[in-house]
Amino acid sequence: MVLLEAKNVAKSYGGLKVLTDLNFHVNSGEIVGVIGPNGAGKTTFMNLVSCLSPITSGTITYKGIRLNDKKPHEIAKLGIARTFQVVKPFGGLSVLENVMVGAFYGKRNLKSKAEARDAAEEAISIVGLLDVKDKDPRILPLAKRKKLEVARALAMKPDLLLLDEVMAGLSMKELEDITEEILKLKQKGITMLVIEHVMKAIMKISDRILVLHLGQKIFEGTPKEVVEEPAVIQAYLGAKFAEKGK
Amino acid sequence: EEIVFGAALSLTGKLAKEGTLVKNGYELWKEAVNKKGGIKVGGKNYTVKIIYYDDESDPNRGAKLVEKLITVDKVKLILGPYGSESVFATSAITEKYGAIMVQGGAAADKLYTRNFKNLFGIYTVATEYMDDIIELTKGKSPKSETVAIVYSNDLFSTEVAKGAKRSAEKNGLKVVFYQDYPKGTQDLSTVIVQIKGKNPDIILGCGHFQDTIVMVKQLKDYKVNPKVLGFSVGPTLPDFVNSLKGDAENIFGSAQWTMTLKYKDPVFGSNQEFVKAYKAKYKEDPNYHSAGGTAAAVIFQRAIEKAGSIDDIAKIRAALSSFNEETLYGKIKFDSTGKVTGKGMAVVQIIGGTQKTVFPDYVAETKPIYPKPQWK
Amino acid sequence: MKDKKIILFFLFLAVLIFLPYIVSGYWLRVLTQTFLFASIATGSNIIIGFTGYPAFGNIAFFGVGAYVTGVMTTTYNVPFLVTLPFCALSGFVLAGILGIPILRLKGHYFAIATVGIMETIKEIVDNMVETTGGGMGLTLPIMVGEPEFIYKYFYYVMMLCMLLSVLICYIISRIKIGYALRAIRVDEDAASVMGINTPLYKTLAWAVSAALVGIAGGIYAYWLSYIDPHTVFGGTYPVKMFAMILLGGATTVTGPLIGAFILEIISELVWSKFIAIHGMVLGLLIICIILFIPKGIFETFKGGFSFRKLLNNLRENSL
Amino acid sequence: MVLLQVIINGLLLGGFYALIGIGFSLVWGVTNIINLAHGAIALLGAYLTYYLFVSIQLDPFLSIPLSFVSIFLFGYMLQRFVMNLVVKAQIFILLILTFGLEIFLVNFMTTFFSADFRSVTPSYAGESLVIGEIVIPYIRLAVFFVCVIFAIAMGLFLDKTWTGKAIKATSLDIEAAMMSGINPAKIYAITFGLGSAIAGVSGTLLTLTQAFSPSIAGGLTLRAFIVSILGGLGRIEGALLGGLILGVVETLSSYLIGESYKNAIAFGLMVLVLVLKPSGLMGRKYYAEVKH
Amino acid sequence: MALLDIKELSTGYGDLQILRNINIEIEKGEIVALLGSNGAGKTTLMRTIVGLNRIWKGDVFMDGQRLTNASSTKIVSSGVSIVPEGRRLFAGMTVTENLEMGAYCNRKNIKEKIERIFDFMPRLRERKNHLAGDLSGGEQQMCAIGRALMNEPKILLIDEFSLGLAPTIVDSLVEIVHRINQEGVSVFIVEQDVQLVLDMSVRAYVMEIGEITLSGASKDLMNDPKVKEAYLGM
Ligand SMILES: Nc1ncnc2c1ncn2[C@@H]1O[C@H](COP(=O)(O)OP(=O)(O)OP(=O)(O)O)[C@@H](O)[C@H]1O
Ligand SMILES: Nc1ncnc2c1ncn2[C@@H]1O[C@H](COP(=O)(O)OP(=O)(O)OP(=O)(O)O)[C@@H](O)[C@H]1O
Ligand SMILES: [Mg+2]
Ligand SMILES: [Mg+2]
Repeated sequence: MVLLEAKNVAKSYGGLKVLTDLNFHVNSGEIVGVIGPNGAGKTTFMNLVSCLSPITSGTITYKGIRLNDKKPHEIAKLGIARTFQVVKPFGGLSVLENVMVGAFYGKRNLKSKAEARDAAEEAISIVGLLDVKDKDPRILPLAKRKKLEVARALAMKPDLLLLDEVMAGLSMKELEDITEEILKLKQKGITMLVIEHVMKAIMKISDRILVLHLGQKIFEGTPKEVVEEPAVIQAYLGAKFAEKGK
Repeated sequence: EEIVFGAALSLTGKLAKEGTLVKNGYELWKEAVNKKGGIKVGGKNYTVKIIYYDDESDPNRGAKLVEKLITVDKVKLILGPYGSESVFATSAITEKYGAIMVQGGAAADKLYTRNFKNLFGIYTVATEYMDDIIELTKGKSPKSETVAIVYSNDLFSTEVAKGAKRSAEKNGLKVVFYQDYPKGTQDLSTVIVQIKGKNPDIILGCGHFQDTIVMVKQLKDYKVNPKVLGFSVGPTLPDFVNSLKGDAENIFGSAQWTMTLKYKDPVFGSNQEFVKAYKAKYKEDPNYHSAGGTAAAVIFQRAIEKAGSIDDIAKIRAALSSFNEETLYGKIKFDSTGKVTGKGMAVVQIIGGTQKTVFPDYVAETKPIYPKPQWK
Repeated sequence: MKDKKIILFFLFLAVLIFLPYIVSGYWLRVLTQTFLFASIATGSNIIIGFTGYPAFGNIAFFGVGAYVTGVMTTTYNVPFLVTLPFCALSGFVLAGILGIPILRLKGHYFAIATVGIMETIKEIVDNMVETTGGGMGLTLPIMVGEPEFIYKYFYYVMMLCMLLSVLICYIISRIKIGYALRAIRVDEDAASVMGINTPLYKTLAWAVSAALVGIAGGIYAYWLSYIDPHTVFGGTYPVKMFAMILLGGATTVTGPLIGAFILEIISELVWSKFIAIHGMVLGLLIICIILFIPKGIFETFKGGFSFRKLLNNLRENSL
Repeated sequence: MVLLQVIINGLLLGGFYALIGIGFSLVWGVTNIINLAHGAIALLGAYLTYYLFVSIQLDPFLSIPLSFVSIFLFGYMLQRFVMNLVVKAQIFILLILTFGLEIFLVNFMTTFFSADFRSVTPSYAGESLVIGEIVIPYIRLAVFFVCVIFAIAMGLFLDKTWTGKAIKATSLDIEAAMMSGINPAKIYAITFGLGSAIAGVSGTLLTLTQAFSPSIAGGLTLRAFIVSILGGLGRIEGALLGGLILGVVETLSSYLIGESYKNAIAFGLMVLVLVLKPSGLMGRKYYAEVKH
Repeated sequence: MALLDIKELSTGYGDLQILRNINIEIEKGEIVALLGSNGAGKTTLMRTIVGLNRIWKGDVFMDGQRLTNASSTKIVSSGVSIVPEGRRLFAGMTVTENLEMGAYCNRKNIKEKIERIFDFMPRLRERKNHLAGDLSGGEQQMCAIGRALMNEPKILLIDEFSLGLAPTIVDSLVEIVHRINQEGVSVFIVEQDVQLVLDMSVRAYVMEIGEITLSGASKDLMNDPKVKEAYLGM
C-alpha cells in the first residue's frame, strides 16, 4: 500500500530551483533511503513533507490526504514525525521532558503527565539515553542529541518516520546499535524515510534507495542496484567507493 | 516647638525643573518665617519644618508619598506639588485622610470640579490663562481680527486652549486655526505651514517650554509674522531668552506672577522684598513657580495663624475659605471649590532681552510693543 | 525540597494577610504597589518567560484595563468589582486578535511590536477625548469609607489579583500546555513538527497574560482614582516589569513575584535615603544586579549564597 | 504646494531621525543590544555642544568632530569596561543593563547640567532658502546633509573595511568570529563607540532645532527604535530609509489627519511594517536573531 | 620542539571538569587523528586549543611560543585554524565574504586564495554569492573548511571532518587535506569514520572520558584489538 506519494513536486527559493519534478512513493512498512550529493535537495524534500516550507508546485499525499496546505502540527497529528539534520533540542527542558513533549502532542496526544512520562521513558530507552534523561540536552555531545531527536519523534507514535542524517557523527559501534533499532522499529510497522550519507548503514537498512542530484531523481532501486549504477557512482559514490564496494 | 509641613515634589524626572523651583519657594518662606521666630499660634511660636519627598514626576509615586507623609510622618499640612497630574493624584489622598493642601503649582480647572473640601489653589486656572493677552490687543491698531491657537494635548494645555478660544470669541476675534499636537513634540512644521496659510493676526501657543522653543524656531524658519505671538509657558522663564537669543524679542507670555508686581506681603513685606530675598539666597531671579510656592506657604501660614490651631483641619479650612488678604501673588480669595478668584494674570513681553510686565496697566512697567515687528 | 518551598510560600502568604493590622498606611500602599507589580510581572511572565516572547509592551493591557474600569465606573456607573471581568476580557480579546499577526515576530522584533501597540493604543486613548477624556485624564469616583478600610480593601484586592496570577502560572506550568509553551520558547519549528499548534498556544498564552495584566490595570485605576494615558501606558513600567522578571528568574512561577518584592522594597529604601541622587543610585543598582546575578536570584543562589558565584557569573558572561 | 512643502519638511526631519536611528541600529544589529541609553548618550553630545557654544561661541556644526570623538571614546570605554562584562548573558539582560545606564545618565545630567531646557540659536538661525512658495530652512537642510553623509559613510565603512566586516561577522556568530581571529571585545567596543558617537552627533544637531533637557532622552530612544525597525537591521542604508519614511509619514499624517495623531500613525506604521515584513524594509536575513 | 605541543592540559565548563592532563604533540607536516567515542571531550579539546575555553591547568605551545590562555586573535595569528563542530559560518554573509573573514589575520593574496579554494570545491563557486545560512549542510561544511584554509595555517584543526558529506565530497576533501599537508601544513583531525581517518593519518590519539588512553602510529592502531573492537566494529 502506498503511504506517501510525491507527484511532480518542485520547490524553489526565489529563483533558485532546489527540487524539480520529483515523483516517487513510499509503501507502508518500507524503509526508503534517500541519498545524493550535498545540496541535492534531500532536506528540502523532508521540509516539504512536514510542511515547514510551502511546496512550489506538485502534490504530496499521505494516506491519500493532500498535504500541500497543511500546517506542521496537523502533519504531526496525521502520524508523521521527523528529526532535524541540525538538531533542535529544547534547551532548558531535560531530556525526559523533551521527549514528553513528543508524547503529549504528536499523534498520541496524551493528556496526563504520568502517561506521557511512561511513553517518554520507553522512547528514551529505545535510543539508549536513560543515563542522561535528567540532563539538559544542550550540554550533551552531538551524537546523544541526535538520539534525542529520534526519541522525541518516536514518542509521538508515528506511522511514518522521517530521519535526516541521524547517523552522521556516530561511532562504528553506535552505528550498529542504531541500525539494529531502526530495523526493530520497522518490525513494529513504522515506515521510514531515511536521509543519510553513511553508506554502510543505509545499504543495510533500506528496502529501496532514492538518489537525488541537483533536485532531480537520478535513480531509484534496491541498494544493490544503486551501488552498481554508473550515474550514481559518478554523481555521488565516487570511483573509490565503487571499487571498495566490489 | 515645631510645626511640620509635608511636600512630595518632582525633584527628578520631566518636571524636575519646576518641582525644584517650587521647593526653593517653600525653603525661602521657611527661612524667612523661622528667622522671625516661626509661626505664632495661640501665643506660642512654632518653628517650621518641611519634610520633602521626590515623586520623580510620577503622580502615582506622589500619591504614595503623600500617604507616607500623612500616615508615617503624621503630617496633615500638605504643601502642593507642581503639575496638575500630581495635584490630582495627591489631593485625592489628602482629601481621603482629611488632611489639607494648599498648592501653588497647578492650574487645571478640573481640579476643582471634584467637590473636594480640603484643596486650595492659588494659580489662576488654566481656562483664564490667555484672557489677558487677548485683552491687551483690544483697541490697538492695526486691529487684530484673526487668531490661531495650537496646544499640546495634555490636561493643562488643553484647558488653556479652550479658555483662549472662548475668550477670543467673546472678544469678537475669529479663531481660524485650532489644533492640538502630541505632548513634547519635536517638530511642528506641518502645523506652522498650515498656520501660514491662514495668516492669522494672533498666534497663541498653549504648551510647554520644549514645544514653545520648537514653535518659535519654526515660525521664524517659515517666516510667519503675526502681530501678536503669545505663549502660556515659556516667555516668563529666563531660559527662554537664553535659548532663543534675539528671536525671543517681542514675544508675549502670560504670567501668574512677575517680579515687578507691586503687592504687599504679610511675611516679606512686599513682593519686591521677596524678590530681593530670593535673589540673595539663590543667586538668580525668582519666577512664578518659586513665587507660587512661597505664596502658597504664606497663605497657609496666615490661615493657620487665623485659625489659631496647628492641627484642627476644620478650623484651618474655614480660615482658608474666608481668606481675603493681599500677598506677593496678588489679592487672594477662594471660591467654594477652593480655587482662587479674581487674581488675574500678568502679561509679559520680551523687550531688549528681558521680560517686562506690560499688562494690566496698573502693574505694567512699560507699554507693550504692538504689532510685533517682523523676524530679523 | 518542593514541600519546603510550598510551606515557605504559605508562610509568606500568612504574613501578608496579617500585615495590614501591623504596618502603617504608607507601607500598605508600598505593598499594594508591590502586589501590583508582582501581578503585572507574574502575568506577563506567561508570555515572556514561559513562551519566550518578550512582550515588552504588555503594559498596554494594563492601560486598557485601567480605562475599561475608568470608563465603566464613570460613564456607566458600574460597580468597581463588576468591571474587573471586563478588564480581563478586554485584555484577552485584544491580545487574542493582535496575537495572530504579531506573534509571527520573534525576539526583539516582537518586543518592539508590542511597544508599538502600546504606544498606538495610548495615542488612540489620548485622542478619544469624548470617552476617555484624552490627555486630560479621567477622574474615577472615589470609594466611600474610612481611609483605613479603603487601604486594606485595595491591599487585599490587589493581593488576590497577584495570587490569581501566581495560581494561573502555577497551573499552566504543571499541565500539558506548559510543556508546549516551553517547547515553543526554544524552537518553534521543532515544536510544530511535534504536533504543537504553535500559533494557537502562543496566542492563548498572550491572551491569558493580557487578561491578568488587564485586571491589575482595573484595580489600579480605581485605587488611584485618576488615570491619564501617559501614566498607564508605558512610562517606566515596562522596564521595571522586565527587570523584576529577570531578577527573579523568567522560567519560574514565583520568580517574577520575588523580583517585584526585591526591586520595589529596595528602591523604596533607596528613595527615602538618597533624595538627591537616588536616580543615579538606582541606575547603578540595576547595573550591578545585571552584572552579578544575570540569571536571576533563583538560578544563581540555588545552592546557597557565595561570592565566588557572583564572580563566576561575571567571568562567564564577559568577553 | 502646501503638500510639497509638507513633504520637504518631512524629508528634512527624516534626516535627523535617520541619524538618531543609525547608531542605534548599528549597535542593535551587531551586539544585539537594544541600547535604551541611546537617547541619553545623544544628549551628552547635545550638552557638549551647548557648553562649547555658550563658553567659546563654537558653532554647533564645528563641534560635530569634537562630539564624535569624545562620545566615541565614552561609548568605547563603556562597552569595553561595563557592557563586555555581560555580553554573553541573555540578550534581555543587556536591555535592562542599558536601562540602568539610562537612569544613571539622565540623573547624572540632571544633577550636573540641571533639568532646564536648553537650545542653541546661532546668528544665522531662521535663515531660509525660499523657492517660490517653498521655504527650506538652511539649518535643517544642513542637518539633513550631515545626516545623509554620516549614513553613507557608515554604510561604506561596514561593507568595505575589515573592521566593518568584522563587525558584521561578530554580530552573526561571536565564537566563529573569534575562531577567525577577531577580537570581539574590541569589535563590540568599536561598534558601541561608533553607535554612541553618531548618537552624539545627532545630539549636537538637535541643539539647533529643538530645546532639550535630560528628560527627553526616552523620547529620542523611541524614535531610534522606530527608525531601526522601519529600515531593518544589518544594513545602515535601512536606517536612512527608515528615518526619511518616518519623517515624511509624520508630517504627512499630521497634515492630512491631524497633528495629534502623528505618533499613533508612526507607531501603527511600525507595527504594520513588522507584521508585513518582519525584517524591516531593508533588513538582511540572519541579523539580530535571538540566539538561545 | 613539536609544532603544537599540549602539556598536561585540563579544562572544563563551569565547575565540571572535562579534560584531564592531556598531552599531545603534533610535528610539522603531520596528519594526526583524534579518536574517541561520543562525549569524550574531543570538541572541548579543539575549542580549548583555539582559545574558546579557558585552560585550567597545563600549557599549549605553538612553534615554541606559549599560548596558554592567549586571546584567540593571537592563537589564530600564530597559524592555527579550525573547522569547528557545527560549521559556525556567518549565516548572513555570502560564501565569498565568509572566506574573506577566514583571512582576517592573514590578508595577503585574498583573491588567489579564494580562487584556489573554489578550485578545490567547485560547488562553492556555484554558490559564492549565496548567503552561507542558506546552504545545505554539506555545502556549509565545505565553506567552513575553505574559511579555515584562508588563514594559510600551519596547523589545521578539523572537528567532525566528514560529518554529513557525500562520499564523493569526502574523497575530494581527503585529497585536499593531503595536498595542503604536502605543502607542510599539519592537520589534527577528529572523525568518527575511524577507518577513513586512520588511513589518512600517520599517528593517532584515542581519547576516553577526557583522557588520552592510547596513542601511536595509525597503522599499529588499526591492528590494535581494543581499537578494532571499540571503533572499527570488528
Ligand atoms: N532557505 C533557503 N534559501 C535559499 N536556498 C536554500 C534554502 N534552503 C536550502 N537552500 C538551497 O537548496 C539546496 C538544497 O538544500 P538541502 O538542504 O535540501 O540539501 P541536502 O540535499 O539536504 O544536502 P545535505 O546533504 O548537504 O544536507 C542547497 O543548495 C541550498 O543552498
Ligand atoms: N557547555 C557545556 N557545559 C557543560 N558541559 C558540556 C558543555 N559542552 C560539552 N559538555 C560536556 O563535555 C563533555 C565532552 O563534550 P565534547 O563535545 O567535547 O565531546 P566530543 O568528544 O566532541 O563528542 P562528539 O563526538 O559527540 O562530538 C560531554 O560530556 C558534554 O556533555
Ligand atoms: Mg540535508
Ligand atoms: Mg564533538
